[in-house]
Formats: sequence, C-alpha cells, structure tokens
Amino acid sequence: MSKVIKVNNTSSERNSASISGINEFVVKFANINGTGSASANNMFAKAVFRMGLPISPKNIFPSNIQGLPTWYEVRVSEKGYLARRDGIDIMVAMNPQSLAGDVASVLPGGYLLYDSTKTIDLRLVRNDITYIGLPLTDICRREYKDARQRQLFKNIIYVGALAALLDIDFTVLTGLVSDQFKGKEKLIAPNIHALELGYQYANKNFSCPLSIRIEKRDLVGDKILIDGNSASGLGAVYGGATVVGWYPITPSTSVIEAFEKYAKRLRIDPGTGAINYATVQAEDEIAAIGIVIGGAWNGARSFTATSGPGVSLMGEFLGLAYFAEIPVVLVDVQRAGPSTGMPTRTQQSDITAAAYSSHGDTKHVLLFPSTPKECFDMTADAFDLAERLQTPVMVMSDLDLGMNDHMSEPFEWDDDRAYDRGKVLSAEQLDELSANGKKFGRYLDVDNDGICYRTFPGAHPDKGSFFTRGSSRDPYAVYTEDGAEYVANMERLIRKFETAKEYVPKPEQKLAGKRASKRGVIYYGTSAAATEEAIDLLKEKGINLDGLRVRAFPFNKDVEDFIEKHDTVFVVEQNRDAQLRSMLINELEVSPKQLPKVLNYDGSPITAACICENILEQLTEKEAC
Amino acid sequence: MSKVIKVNNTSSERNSASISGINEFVVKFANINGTGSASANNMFAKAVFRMGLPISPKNIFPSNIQGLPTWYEVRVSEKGYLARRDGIDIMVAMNPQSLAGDVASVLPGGYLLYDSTKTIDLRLVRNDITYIGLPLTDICRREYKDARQRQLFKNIIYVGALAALLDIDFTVLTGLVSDQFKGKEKLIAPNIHALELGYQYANKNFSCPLSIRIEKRDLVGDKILIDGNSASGLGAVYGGATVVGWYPITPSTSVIEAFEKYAKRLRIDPGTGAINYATVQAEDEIAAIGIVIGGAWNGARSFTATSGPGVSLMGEFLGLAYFAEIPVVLVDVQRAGPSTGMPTRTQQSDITAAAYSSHGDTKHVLLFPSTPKECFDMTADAFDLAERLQTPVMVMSDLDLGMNDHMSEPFEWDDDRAYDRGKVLSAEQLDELSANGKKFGRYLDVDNDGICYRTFPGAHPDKGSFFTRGSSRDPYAVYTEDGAEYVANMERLIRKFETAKEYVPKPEQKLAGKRASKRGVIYYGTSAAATEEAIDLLKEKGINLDGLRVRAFPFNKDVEDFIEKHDTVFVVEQNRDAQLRSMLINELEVSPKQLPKVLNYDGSPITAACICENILEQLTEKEAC
Amino acid sequence: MTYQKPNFRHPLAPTNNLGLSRREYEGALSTLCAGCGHDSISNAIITACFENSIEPHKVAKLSGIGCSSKTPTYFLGNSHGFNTVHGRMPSVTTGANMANRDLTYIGVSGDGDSASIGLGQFAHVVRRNLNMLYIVENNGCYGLTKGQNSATTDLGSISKSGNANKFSPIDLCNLSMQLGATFVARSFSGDKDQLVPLIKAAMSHRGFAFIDVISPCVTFNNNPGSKKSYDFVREHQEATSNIDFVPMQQEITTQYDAGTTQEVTLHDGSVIHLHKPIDGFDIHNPRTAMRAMKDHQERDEILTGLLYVDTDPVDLHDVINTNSKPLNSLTKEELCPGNKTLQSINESLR
Amino acid sequence: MTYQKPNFRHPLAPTNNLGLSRREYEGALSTLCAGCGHDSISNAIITACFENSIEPHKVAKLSGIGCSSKTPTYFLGNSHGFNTVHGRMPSVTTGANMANRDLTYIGVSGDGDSASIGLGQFAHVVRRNLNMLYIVENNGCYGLTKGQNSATTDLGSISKSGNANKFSPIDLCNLSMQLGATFVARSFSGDKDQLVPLIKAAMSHRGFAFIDVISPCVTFNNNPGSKKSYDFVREHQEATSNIDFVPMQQEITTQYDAGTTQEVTLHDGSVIHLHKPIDGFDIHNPRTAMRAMKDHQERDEILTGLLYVDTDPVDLHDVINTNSKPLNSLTKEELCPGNKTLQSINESLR
Ligand SMILES: Cc1ncc(C[n+]2csc(CCOP(=O)(O)OP(=O)(O)O)c2C)c(N)n1
Ligand SMILES: Cc1ncc(C[n+]2csc(CCOP(=O)(O)OP(=O)(O)O)c2C)c(N)n1
Ligand code: SF4
Ligand code: SF4
Ligand SMILES: [Mg+2]
Ligand SMILES: [Mg+2]
Repeated sequence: MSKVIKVNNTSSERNSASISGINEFVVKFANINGTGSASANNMFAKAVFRMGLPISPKNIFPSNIQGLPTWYEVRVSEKGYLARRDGIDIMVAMNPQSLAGDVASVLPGGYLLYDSTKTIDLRLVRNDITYIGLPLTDICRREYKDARQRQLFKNIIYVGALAALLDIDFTVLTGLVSDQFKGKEKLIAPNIHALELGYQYANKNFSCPLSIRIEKRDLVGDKILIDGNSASGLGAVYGGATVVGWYPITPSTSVIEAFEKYAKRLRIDPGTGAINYATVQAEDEIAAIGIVIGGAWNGARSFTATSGPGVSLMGEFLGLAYFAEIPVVLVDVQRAGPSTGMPTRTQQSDITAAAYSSHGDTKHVLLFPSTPKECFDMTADAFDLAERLQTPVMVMSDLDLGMNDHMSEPFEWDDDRAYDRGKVLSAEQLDELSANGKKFGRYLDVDNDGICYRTFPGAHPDKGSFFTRGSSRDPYAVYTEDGAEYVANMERLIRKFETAKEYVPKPEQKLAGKRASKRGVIYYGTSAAATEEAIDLLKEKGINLDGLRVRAFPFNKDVEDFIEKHDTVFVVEQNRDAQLRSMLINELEVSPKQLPKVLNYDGSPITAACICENILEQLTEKEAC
Repeated sequence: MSKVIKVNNTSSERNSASISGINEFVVKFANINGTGSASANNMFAKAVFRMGLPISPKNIFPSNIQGLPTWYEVRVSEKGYLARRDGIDIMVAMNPQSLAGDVASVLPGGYLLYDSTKTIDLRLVRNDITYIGLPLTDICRREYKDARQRQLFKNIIYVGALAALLDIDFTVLTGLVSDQFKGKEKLIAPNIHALELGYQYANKNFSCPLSIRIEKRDLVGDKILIDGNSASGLGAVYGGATVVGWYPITPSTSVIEAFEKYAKRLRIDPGTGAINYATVQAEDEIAAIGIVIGGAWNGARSFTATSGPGVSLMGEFLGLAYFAEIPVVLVDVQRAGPSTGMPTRTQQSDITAAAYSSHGDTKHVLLFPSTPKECFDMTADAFDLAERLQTPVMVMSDLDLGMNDHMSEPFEWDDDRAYDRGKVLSAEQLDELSANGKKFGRYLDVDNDGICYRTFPGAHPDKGSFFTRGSSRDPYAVYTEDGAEYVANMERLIRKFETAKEYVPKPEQKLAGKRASKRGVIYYGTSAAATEEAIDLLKEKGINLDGLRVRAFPFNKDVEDFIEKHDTVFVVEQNRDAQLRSMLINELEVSPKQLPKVLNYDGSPITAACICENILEQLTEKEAC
Repeated sequence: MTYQKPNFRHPLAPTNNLGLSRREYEGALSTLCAGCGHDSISNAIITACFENSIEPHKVAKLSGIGCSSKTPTYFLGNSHGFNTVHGRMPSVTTGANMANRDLTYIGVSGDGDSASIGLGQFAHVVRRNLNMLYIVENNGCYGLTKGQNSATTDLGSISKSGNANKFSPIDLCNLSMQLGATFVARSFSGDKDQLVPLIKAAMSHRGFAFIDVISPCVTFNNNPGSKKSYDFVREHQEATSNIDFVPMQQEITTQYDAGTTQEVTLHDGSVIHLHKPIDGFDIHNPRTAMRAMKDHQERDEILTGLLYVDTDPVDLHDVINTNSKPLNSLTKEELCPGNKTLQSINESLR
Repeated sequence: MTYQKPNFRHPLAPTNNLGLSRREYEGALSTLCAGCGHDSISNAIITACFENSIEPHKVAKLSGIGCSSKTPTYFLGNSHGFNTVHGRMPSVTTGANMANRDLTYIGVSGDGDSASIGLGQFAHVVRRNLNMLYIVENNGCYGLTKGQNSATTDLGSISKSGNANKFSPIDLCNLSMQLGATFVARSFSGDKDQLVPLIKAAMSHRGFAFIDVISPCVTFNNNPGSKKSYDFVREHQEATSNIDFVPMQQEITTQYDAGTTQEVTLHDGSVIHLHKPIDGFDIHNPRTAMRAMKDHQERDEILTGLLYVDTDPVDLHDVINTNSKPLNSLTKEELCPGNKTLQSINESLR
C-alpha cells in the first residue's frame, strides 16, 4: 500500500485500518449535475455487474438541470442484498460544493478519491480514511483541447482508475464501451483511451487493488439491469396499450419515453410504416387521464403515467372511471410529497391518495411492483385486470424503482397468452342475446360477480348502444335518482371489489422457519429488498419474522390469513402516515395494536439497518412494558 | 267527516280507519319543478312553525330545472324530532307524472289531496287511504286569466285548503304573506285571496279539521328557521371573510349567494359605498381555491364553498395549503357521490376525501355542523382556527343541512370577541425580534406547538420577507432537499395536528342514564337528529346507548375517552364505506370490532327507524353468536 | 329520469338512403325547459344525421356537464354516448378518437363547460385538430346551476336579476380560429335553415369543426337586456352567407346563380354552397373572418354562418401517422412483439 | 439548494431615490444553467425595480412551477414570494391582489406553465384585467422536465432530439390581446435595452400587463433549427419601436425627435416614449397590433416591443368597486356587523 494513502498536503497519520471487503461495499460518486457523469458512473456499475456481482445503484439528484450536487451510490453485495445501505466505503468526490459532507459520510477506514490537481482543503482531512488523489484536471488539460471533452472524459478517467483500484477486469470495461457505442464506433477508441489513462495512473501510483475490491463471481445468472420505468413502458407495449395520454412530470416521464422508444421500434405497421399506437402529450394531467378514459371507453387499451401532483389532479376523473366503470391504467411513480415536496426523492406516500382517490365512496385497485420484472409484468397485467374488472388499476411504482437501475429477473412473455379483454359483447353476442329474448343491460350483474357486460361504440347497428355517465343510473344505463337503484349499484361495485381479490396478484410469503413464527412483517414495493435483508439480520439476532410481500390492493385472503396467524405484524413503509397499514386495518378489520408501524420517509430508499433498529426498539419497548 | 273521503269515481269503501294524530305527522307535497310550488310549500311549513310547532322540511328535487317531479316533505313533531321520518300521513299530490308512487307512499289511514278537476286513474285508488279532491284547475281557470298566474296560485290555494283541513290559524298565513311581500304590497291581497279560496273550499266541502291536525303550542321558543347554507354565508360575513373565490356547484352555490346577499347589505364602506369584500366567480374550482390561497397568504380571511367534484379538483392546491401552511377555509356541502352521482341528493361521503385530500402525507382539519346555528358558528370559527393553525379548515356540511330549512337555535355573536389571527408578526415585532438578536424563521417551531410565526407581504421594509413554496424547505423557508430537514418539518406538522386537537370544538355527549352505559353511538353532522331520536326509541326498548356527537377532526381526547369507556360504539354515517369510522380506527388506534357501522346512503336523509333497525339487528346477531 | 319514447315507427314515415326514418335518429324525451334553445339544436342534429344518412352506430356523442351537455341523451338513441365531467369532454373525445378513427365524433358542450372550466381543453383540442364536430350550445349563462353569468356573457348584457355584466366575453369562434381550427361557424338555435347544413358540413369535415350556436336559456337568460335572448339574437344576427350542403356522391340538382354563389368542396367530396356572401368575405381566410367578426361585434351585431374552412386539413391522426386501421381493432398479434424479441431485449440489458 | 449571497454592499455602489443599491434588489444565487435566458430576465427585473426606485417590500412575486418559475427566488430577496403549483399562479395572484391592492404583483411563469396546464387560468386572469405584471419566460419547451415541446414551440421548430414540431403554437400575446389585455408586449431575454423599459412601464400600468419574453433554454432548445434559440431570435427579431420609460414625477431630460417619437402617458403619470415605430403601427389599437404580429409571423419574423397599451384601464378592483383600503387591513369593526344586526336577522327568520 505504499503508493496510496498520503494526501500531499497533510502529514497526519491514519488512525484506523482501512476497511477490507471483497464484493461487499458501497461506492458513492459525488458529481455536479449536467457534467455527463451519469453515463460514466453507469459504466462502472455495469462493469461490476458483468463481473458477476449483484449491485444496486441509486441516483440522488436535485430538482434542477445543471450545476447542483448529484450523487450516484452503488452497493456491491455478493450476498445479493439489493437495498440501499448507509455508510460509504469509497467516495469518488468530484464536487467541491459538496465535498465537506462527502468527506464526512465516508466510513472510518474508507477511501476518498479526489481530483488532486488542486490541493484539498486542510479542514476536510480526516485521519481515519484514505485519500486517493487523481490529478484529473491535469490529465484532461494535457489530453484534450475541447472544454466539453475535458469535462466528459474526466469522468471516464476516474472509472478507469477505479477499475484498477478495485480490480475490475479491464476487458469488461472495453466490452461495455463497445456495446454502448454500437453505431457510433468512432467514440469507442477515445473512451477506451480515457479508461486506460485512469487505469494506468492508478496502477502506477497506488498499490492496486485496495483491500476493498471486486472478485469475479457468477452470481447474477441471467439477470438483467434496468430501471423500473423502462420496464413499465415495455410492459405497456407487451400489454397491448395503444392510447397514451400523458403530461411530463418527474419521476414518471421516462415510463412514457420508454413506451415510445420501444413502440417506435416494435409497433410499426409493416406495410405502411404507420404507427400502431397513439401517444398524446396532453396539456395537463386532467387531460391526460381524460384521454385515457376516452380511449378505454372506446375499446383501446389506454394508460398514463404520472406522479403525486398528477394523481391529485386526476381525482375527479378517476372517480368517473370508477363509477362509469372504465378500464384505465395508471402508473404512479411516487415521489416525496406532500405538494411539490422533494420531487427527486423517493417515497411510498400516494398509497391512500390513490386507493381512495376522488370524493364519494370510491376504491381503486392498486398493484405494488418491487422489481423491474414486476414493473413489466404488472403494467402488462394491469390492462387485463382493468378490462376484466372494468375499473382503474394503478401500478404504484416509485422514484427509487422507476429511475434507478435494478438487478432483476429477466422479462418473459408467454406467446400463447391472450389478452383478457373481460366482458365485452360482440355484435354476434348481441344478436344472440336478443334472439334469446334477453335485453342488454350495461349494468346488469348477470354473473353475480359485480362485473357487467359492456359494448364498444360502433359494435352493432342497432343493439347494445348505451349512455355512459358519472351520474346514477339503472341496470340499463338510464339515468335515475331512485335511492334503491343507486344503492343496488353501489353494492354491486363493492361486490366487484370483492371479486377483484381473486384476480389481483397474491402476496409472496417468506417464512422465517419451517413453521410460522409468532411475528410477521408486511412490506411492499421498494421496501422489499431492505425488509428481506432486515429479516436476515434479525434472524442473526435470534428474532424470527415471517415476511409477507403484499402485491396488490384489495388485499386477498392470503393477506388476511397471514395477519390472523401472527400475533404481531410489523408494517414497513416509506411514508409518514403508515398508509398501507391504515388500509390493512380498515379493509381487513384488524386491530391497530396488532400492526406496529416501521416507517422511513426522508426521501432516501429505506435501509435494512433502519428497519432492524426500529423493530428492535419496538420489541424492547414491549418487553419493558 | 261526511263531506270528505269519497273519490268521485270510486265506490270502494275504506278498509282501515284514518290515522289520527295531533302535531305528529308528515305532509308531503308532490309537484313539478319550475311551477313555483316551492314558496307555497315553504309558506305552509312556516305557518306550522308559527303555530309553535317544531318542523323539519325537506326538499327532494331532481338535477333539472323544469318539468320533472319534485317533492317537499314536512315533518311536524311536537316531541321535537327533526329528522326525516319515513311514511307519509298526508300527500298533496299535484304531479300526475309521479302520482302512482305518491299514492303508494301514503301510510294506511293517511290522506291524499289531489286536483279533482280531472278524474283520478282508477288503478291508483287505494281503499285504505282517504282521497280529498280539490278542483284546483277549475278554480284557477275561473279566477285567473293569465296562464302563469293559474299555475302559481294553484299552489297557494292548496295551502289554504290545507290550513282548513289541518286547523292552521288563518291569520298566521295572512301574517306570513304580509311578511313575505314586504315592499311588494300589491301582491299581498291576491295571495290572501288565493289562500281564502282554498280555505273556504275545504271548509265548505269537507269536515274540517281532519283527525290529523295542528294544535297551537309554544314549543319553538326563540328558534329560527333557516337553511344551513345561508347560515354559513352569514357566518363568513361575521367571521370576517373578505376574499372569496368560488365556482357554482349544487348544493354549495347558495353559501356564496348568501354571503354576497348579506355582505352587500352589511359590508359597505359607509363613506364611499365601496364594498369591503371581494367575491370572484372563478373559471373553475382549481382557480377558486387558488384565489383563496392567494388571499389567505396575503393576510385576508378567505374562503370558498364547493361540493364533492370541486373537492376532488382542489386536491393539488389543498396539499399546497397544507404544506405551505396557508389558512384557507372551505365549506364542503356534500352530495351523493361518487363522480356526478346524485347531485341533488344528500350524503356524508366526502369525509375521507377531505380529511386526506392530496397526494403525499396530508391531513386536514374538518368541522361537522349539525344545525344552521353550527353552520354559522363553525364557518365563523373556521377562520380563527385556520389562522391559528395555519392550515386548511373544511366545514363539512351537506345538501340536507345546506339546502333545507331547519329549526335552529338563534344566532349569537359576542361583540367583545376579537378575531384570532394566530401567530402573525407585525413590523414592530419584527424589529423587536432583531433587536433581541433573533432571526425570523417562518418555519421555526419557537413555541414547540408545531405552529410557527408568519408575516404578511409588505409588512416591513427589510425584515420578515420569506419565500412560500410547496417544496421542502428549512426553518428559514430556504429550499432544501436535505432528508433530515424534511423529516423535521413533517414531524412538526404532526405536532401541529396534535395541537389542533385542543383548538377544535369538543364533541357533545348525551348520556343515556346517569352513569355511562356499556354501549355508545357516535354520530356527526346531519345524522344527529335521527340518531338522537333513535337513542330515545331504543331506550323505550330497554337498550341504553350513550351518544357522542363528534364535531371535528382531528378527534380530541374526549372522543378517545368515550370510545375507551364503552365496549361497543356504533358509528352512524350516511356513506357506504363508513368513512368517519375508518378515521376513528386509524387515528385513535381503536379495534374495528369495537365500532360497528350503521350506514344509510341512498341519498335521502337518514331516519331514526333505519338506525334503530340496524342497531337492533346487530345486537340480535351478536347475541345469537 | 329519462322517458324512453315509444318505439313505434309510422309506416309512411319517410326514410333516408339507409332506409331509416327520422325517428331512428331521435333519443330519449328531453327533460329541458320547454322552449330551451338546446332542444332545437338536438333537433337540428337529428335532421342533419337523418338527411345525410349517417349510420347512427357509427357516431359517438360526448359531452361535459350542464343542460347543454345533457342533450346527447336526446338525440341519436342508437349511438353510444358519454356524459363525462364538467369541462373535460375534449380530452375524452381525443382519447376516443385515437382509439377508433372510423367513428364520427359529436361533442356537445355549453359556454360554462367550454369557456370557463374547459377553456384549456377546448384550446388544446383545437390545436390538435382532432377530427370531430364540436358544438357549444351558447346561452351566455350557467343554465343547470341556475343562471350565473358565464365567460361568454356579453359586456353589458343584463342578467335576470337585473345586473349588467362587466367582463368582456370570450369569443370562442375567434379563439378557435386563432388557435388554428379548420372549420369554424356560428349559428343560432332558432335558425334551423342555417344550422342544419352547417352541422352536415361540419360532420363531413375531416378535422376539427367548431360551431358556436347561440341557444337562448328561456329560464335564466331570455329577459329584456340579455344579449343572448331570442329577441336580441333575431334582431342582431347577420349571416356571412346562406348555406346549402350537398353530401358526397349526391348529384347537385339545384341551379345556383354563378355570380353570387361560391362552392366549397370538402375533403370527402361533399360540397358546400354559399349564396350571397357579405362583402369581401373570404371563407378560406381566417383573418378576414376574424376582422368581420370584430367589425360586427363592435356594431353589437352577431355574425353567423360559416366563418372559415380549410378544405385540406391535417388532423391529429395524420400528424402522428397512425395506422388507418382503428387502434381498438388491432389484434394481439399486431400489438405484442412476442417473447423472442423480449429475450433479445433482455440480452441487451446484461 | 439555495445559496444566500454574502450580504455585503460596496460602499461606493450607486443608490437610487430610496437610497438603495442594486444589490438590495437581488435575490439568492441562481441555480439555473449557465447562460439560461431566464437569468437575464431576473436581471432585467432587478434593474427595472432598482432604477424605478420600487420599494422591494411593496412587491409580491408569484410563480408556478418550472425553471422560469424558480426565478422569483433569484430577484428581490426582500419581497415576499410564492412559488405555487404548476400553471396556477394566476389564481393565487388574483386572490393576493384582492387581499391587498396596494402591493405591486409580479407573476413569473413559463410557456409550459401558462400555455399548457395554465392556459385556462391565464385566459381568465387576462379577462379580469387583474392589476399585475405577468411575465412568461418563453423558451418553447419544458425546461425543468428536460426539454419536451410546449404549446408555444413554433411549427417546424427542430427539437434537440432532431424532430420538427407539427403543432401550431399558441401565441400568448395574440391570445391575451384578444381576451382584452390592457398592456401587451413581447421581448427577448437577450435584449436588455428593450426589456428593462418594458418591465418598468408594465409595473406602472394599472391593470393586466403581459410580457412574453423569449428566453432561450441553453440546455434543451438552443440547437440549430430551434426557433427559440439565441441565434434564431437575434436574426428574426424586429421591434415595433424603440422604447424609453420615464417614471412619474421624473423630469424628462432627453430630447426626443417629435416626428418619430410617440409619447404614451400612463395612468400614474409616467411616460413611455416610442421611437421610430414601424409603419402604420398604432399602439392603442389591438387590431393593428394583431395584424402586425400575424404579418411578421407569416414571414417567420418575431415582432417585439410594446404591442398594445390601454392607458385608462379598468382593473378588477374598479369593476367590483372594492374599498380603496386593502381588504387585509380592515379591522373587526369594519368587517363584523355585530350582534344587534344579528338579532334582527334572527327576528326575520321566525
Ligand atoms: C367540477 C364541477 N364543477 C361544477 C359543477 C356544477 N355545474 C354543473 S353544470 C354547470 C354549468 C353549466 O353551464 P353551461 O356549460 O353553460 O351549460 P348550460 O347549462 O348553460 O347549458 C356547473 C357549474 C359540476 N358539475 N362539476
Ligand atoms: C401538476 C404538475 N404536473 C407536472 C409537473 C412537472 N413539471 C415541472 S416544471 C414543468 C414544465 C415547465 O415548463 P415551463 O413552464 O415552460 O418552464 P421552463 O422550465 O421551461 O422554464 C412540468 C411539466 C408539476 N410540477 N406539476
Ligand atoms: S335552464 Fe336554461 S339552459 Fe337549462 S334547460 Fe332550462 S332553458 Fe335550457
Ligand atoms: S434547463 Fe433550460 S430553462 Fe432550465 S435552467 Fe437550464 S437552460 Fe434554463
Ligand atoms: Mg350555458
Ligand atoms: Mg418553458
């Protein structure tokens, strides 16, 4: 280690030993947004992934376009833990603005890479971490003339250096560069050159690799690395969405961008080159959901993607869709509320707002994806569900899931799968119906499951037309203000919601031991990875928790059974008001005392440590009582 | 009774005896809307009121302007029960369109008044009720030339006839006419003439009075008769509201109309004739609440009134007001949802939509008026509360309360009462603060009650300015994406909500006996009269229920205590999903099993019979188990 | 409450090219006030569709909320209808049209619905040139909520309560023209001769066709001093020209006077005949129309008739190049790229 | 994150009539992209307020959401500010103005904020002639959400991703004029000489003053082919006239050439001088302005400068006849009718 460590301008000796860790650590990059660091940092993450190691990268970015601090955190975990982990082992500190905080966040024994072209501020020198100076600006000044190039390649160079320090196979990097610049081959050589500059500088000047490093493994199998929003967009293509109304809002915009990207490639009419979908960038979220309602009413699978403020604006229309029974699909990529809140931070805090959106007695179906694979599946499935149930279905993703890459099971599609269009009467069926002397009633509960038959406009010259409205109507869709008709209809909607329980995805259970434990923990969406890690950590401490990952609302029988079987069920969520917990209590008539809350809502993805600590605290308190 | 009874075109004898009842009955008027029946029917109700009897009139009208059935139901109850009561004793059947149903709704032994100019359809003749034919069209044809007059006076004539049949003092009617046409004296004589036509016809042709009739009493004391919306509008004038943003929507429009009516009279600058308020009819509800937020931010007491669809549209802005801490006042006159639902029917179904309106973790303060007096008080108080708490306060009225006349305690105002403007720093206080070396922080929790100090724009040349936003900020109102700052602020908002419990009106308790019973019932708003009547009815059956009328959300300690003290607490509501109950469970961490639901949501005001039946059923079920 | 009319067709009732009688174009009995202008517009729509032999089930009727927005229940009982929420019919129609470009879309709205709460949606559906007929039944007030002024209430117009309106009105024709509408007309519910051919022409127009129909509210805005009363409109109306509509493939039988008649051929081959146009009026130039409208407005006159038409419009489907086959009819095979493609996508993500 | 600037005033810094230096009109450090047009507009506002000796605390700044809407943080640090929600600044400003008519209101918005989600509110605040300065910082794209086209993106303008926009733009000047705005101007963030006097004049205007400022987004819409790039605007801009502003009570010192200069005296006595106006342009006639704008637009030119001013406007307070004393300063005694009146109301309800 002779060549590493010493910061040129300090003589203080390091007090604590360097952390050593193979394939278990967190690297954080501190950059300025708008400087092109994102793709370099991604390259680093993907390289580790290609070394066969589970990773989970997280972007931490401001609500701003250029000039403010932005971070990229990569956890490497050969144990396969994909949640965020607090504490930084290696900090790549490229932003003078945030340097003080960045230095402070490094774990004792950790490393800090910095641009040593300028000397570091003495006050920022800790003697319990190792400083690794790379003269990045110098190298770039020497190598590049163009200012933008200097800025961009600086990032590539530190990735090269990291590769040397962490023992990443250089050919993995070159492979990545070739993949990335397919079609723009001219860019391959300069990028590889920049990587080499860093790689060689590090190898020459430091004793590589560090005590923290990568060792090749074969732990990722056929897994893929993708963000949830891209997966949702792709899922919508596979799910057969054709009409899209949307309005830009972080962090949901990339759902639509992904849909369009894939659809532009995969949804072209071979004969004419015309497109087999229609995306309308609406004037606002109200119009966006209106477009979706219109499309769905008219028989096209239709969806939108938005975030909290959009969900709030869509309230009136969602109530219409509930009451008029229109199968709309909405992907809500949640961010930290209330109001504008922290628009580039994550939270699971639109849960109740979505479930009960709109005035009057309304309830909506929600799906809770935890991985990109589930974003894909649930978005595709949402169309089947919505059409089967003739009601809005919302996929409750969040910024963490949607905008960060996640290691995920690969996508799969069963080519034999038919789209479930639900109960739609064709012209032939309408004729048959009247041949049998029956009258079509749009809101007749023929099958006693609360779901009625619909028809599409234009389906038949003189049968099956009806009037859709948000006001009360009888089974034949005729306007009525009769109280009994109204109640019958409202009760049918509850019946339908009961039916929904059989259609929505079941929860996933993880028993702590062979037999059920007395204690359980319920979690959903992006709290899954951290909670599952926490279950392991608690087990090490002798506390056995059975886990249940809830995947949908309304809650089906399995959720009820799980709660019934456990004396105490912790509910882990990333919001302040324990929103899903309140739904569990209300919809399943559970005693609140049985469901202690475990909450984290500071906008950062929840960690296993936070969950453990919280649960331990509550258990000790209980014992103390 | 010789002259009454026989319908000209039937010889069937009546099977059951006429109902007899003094001062305890229900009269229902069946009319066509747009025919001017409303003021005649009102005159009838008010006459009974002036006879010293408690009454409760209910309009049942379509979402339509002209030509459809409309009803007016008046319950007379010397016992003082003001809830709606099912079953009609006397039907004034003036609408051929609805005649069949109207005939059917009369209680056996009851009466039906009809226009005997045309013979009645034989199929509509029941032999268990008494038909009283008034040749109204004939009389009008004889007396009036003008078609509109014929239509209008027909209504007055049947009121005159009713007076004779029910033994209403004719001078009470003439008094009412004089009061009503003050300023339009020309109209007095013709109206009295029309009343006389009916009065005399009845006296001449039937043996008046009927077995059902009025006897003068002195049971209304100094009570007044007014609709809740007028009371709210007046309350806003007294509460010092100056900025109003609104958009028309039934059944809330008349809140604003009343505000304007009273303000036009009572809020004129004596010197200039200029107005001391500003009402802006906005382009929609979003703009309406935006105007209110702007006004409130700038130091004017500001409010809006709306109904369900408006509340849904206001969601995004309400979240802003919560998070940016703007004291807005909103009167929600609830109607039957979801969506457009039944816009002219009543419900208490915006409770959760209002309490948790907007995405993210939000909670709002709600008030639940039960009477016009409370509409007045709570609307006025809402401004104090909103400014004290710096958060939206919603007055949760409904169509029944808002658009029907109710007998109510008279209004009162303590002239010594000052407006509580809450924590606002004046220029002097700002100077003092900095003289003491302190820095103003808009979101500093100086008093540790979660409520911070605000300043109004323009207050001080160089101190106290700050930036208001819906995004996260530090205690000095500076934008921040720091997780710890965000959480500290969100926790403070919870602290503020805790503080709110001390400021909101306490519940009203009605103990069944001297000691607390084991069972209780919680109710609010327009469910109060029926529930209190039901408590009496149940007591007669030996079932003692303690009553608690909840008047605000967040629930204060008394609500918690009440629930704690009772094994079973029924919760009575006029919605499908037991909305307030779910809030009680969640916010007070009560076991759902302890709170059985009692629901009625068909759009008609809930009745005591319905509540009794429901509770009895649940009690029997329990005992059966 | 809606009363279904008896389903009886008089055997001698005249039929159109499809063999349908006028009755088959009717809807439920209206529940509007007797004399309401909106009912006349429903009638004009019925006549236009009947005479033009439109297949009723190929029409979709959409509306917002208001007395005007109730009317789709009262015409074309064999068409699907959608009474959406207040002010948001444009977006729902946009989605519907995207889903199935083969239907004819009739959107009905009120002045409150379109010029107040719905102004944003109105402006943007115009901008997108959605292929639809958009009718505003303009009574200068909020009928259903009992007569408040709307954003189209004319300056100085006296309300029923006797107050003069102090805000200048939004002229939806002018606005839509400025925003690029490709067919703009104004008419009067009391002028069936003008309204029926306008509706026919608008339904043949392949793009956004807007008709602002002044439609008096007899209950709340038909009083003296109102500028949307029957009397006022009758006295102050001037037409750009008289109008006749000849649907595509129908022979022109009437003789027209060449000098005073202009022929406008629409995209689908149907022809509009404009007789006796007012001086200097160019139906193809939005600027002259806007000028003429302003001129009339300054004289307190109402210019009605066809104001502007672009005979070669580019509708939203053209702009985004959608498949000519309706999107709602595409099969799974056409929509779903299949597992093989998905596996190659997986491959690119490793 | 906002960096508060060091609160240091250079002792020699020039001061205005109030004895304040320019620094006292600044705000927090901008966090926008280097070169963003919006920052120049903030600077122009600072200069205008400083030079016009506006008391900072008598100004209220309001905005919606977007890069543009962030800017009120970056000017007038001693004024109260309110960053509302997306597209809804107009209504909040309306309420604020109703509450206190004595402040000066500056509303800042973006083209996404005003022409898309906020179009309805924009149109209606114009119609009400609210006394405020409304600035749209128009970059023809959604900056903060990374560059999507907006409703003001010009037809055929090429986006950063290389696609030509196919929807015709909404011209907010034209629209506001049609809706009755009483002060309308267009400018360019790069043209300080024009923008500063326009802002001064707009702030003196007692009614709705609208300035559409083309303000290039260097990050997402400054590429070749964009019609809102610095280069394009510089090359295609033509001014209606050059403009000077002389505040009320300040002596006019410059000599103006009578033939080519027009004087416009505003309600408060301040004077706008217009030099070398383009041919036939009448600043008091909205129709000539609209015509000139259309003419220029057809030639792909951008007409900037003061387009229209009504020197005797009737603002919303005038229309509804509000007390001249701000409503937020009325005391309980002025607001509450008291118990005696209430008892007589009770009496009337028995
Ligand atoms: C969101 C919402 N706000 C308000 C209303 C109440 N409302 C119903 S109709 C209407 C106005 C209708 O006016 P207009 O569109 O002109 O139709 P008209 O009745 O005059 O034909 C209003 C405000 C509503 N239904 N929904
Ligand atoms: C209700 C809502 N929808 C969407 C967004 C996301 N959003 C933030 S800024 C913006 C557009 C801003 O564009 P513009 O007003 O032109 O401002 P610019 O950034 O270009 O200056 C959008 C859509 C939001 N904040 N709120
Ligand atoms: S209120 Fe007016 S608009 Fe409504 S139906 Fe009656 S006349 Fe027509
Ligand atoms: S993204 Fe564009 S509008 Fe936003 S700050 Fe950067 S240059 Fe300005
Ligand atoms: Mg109208
Ligand atoms: Mg913009």
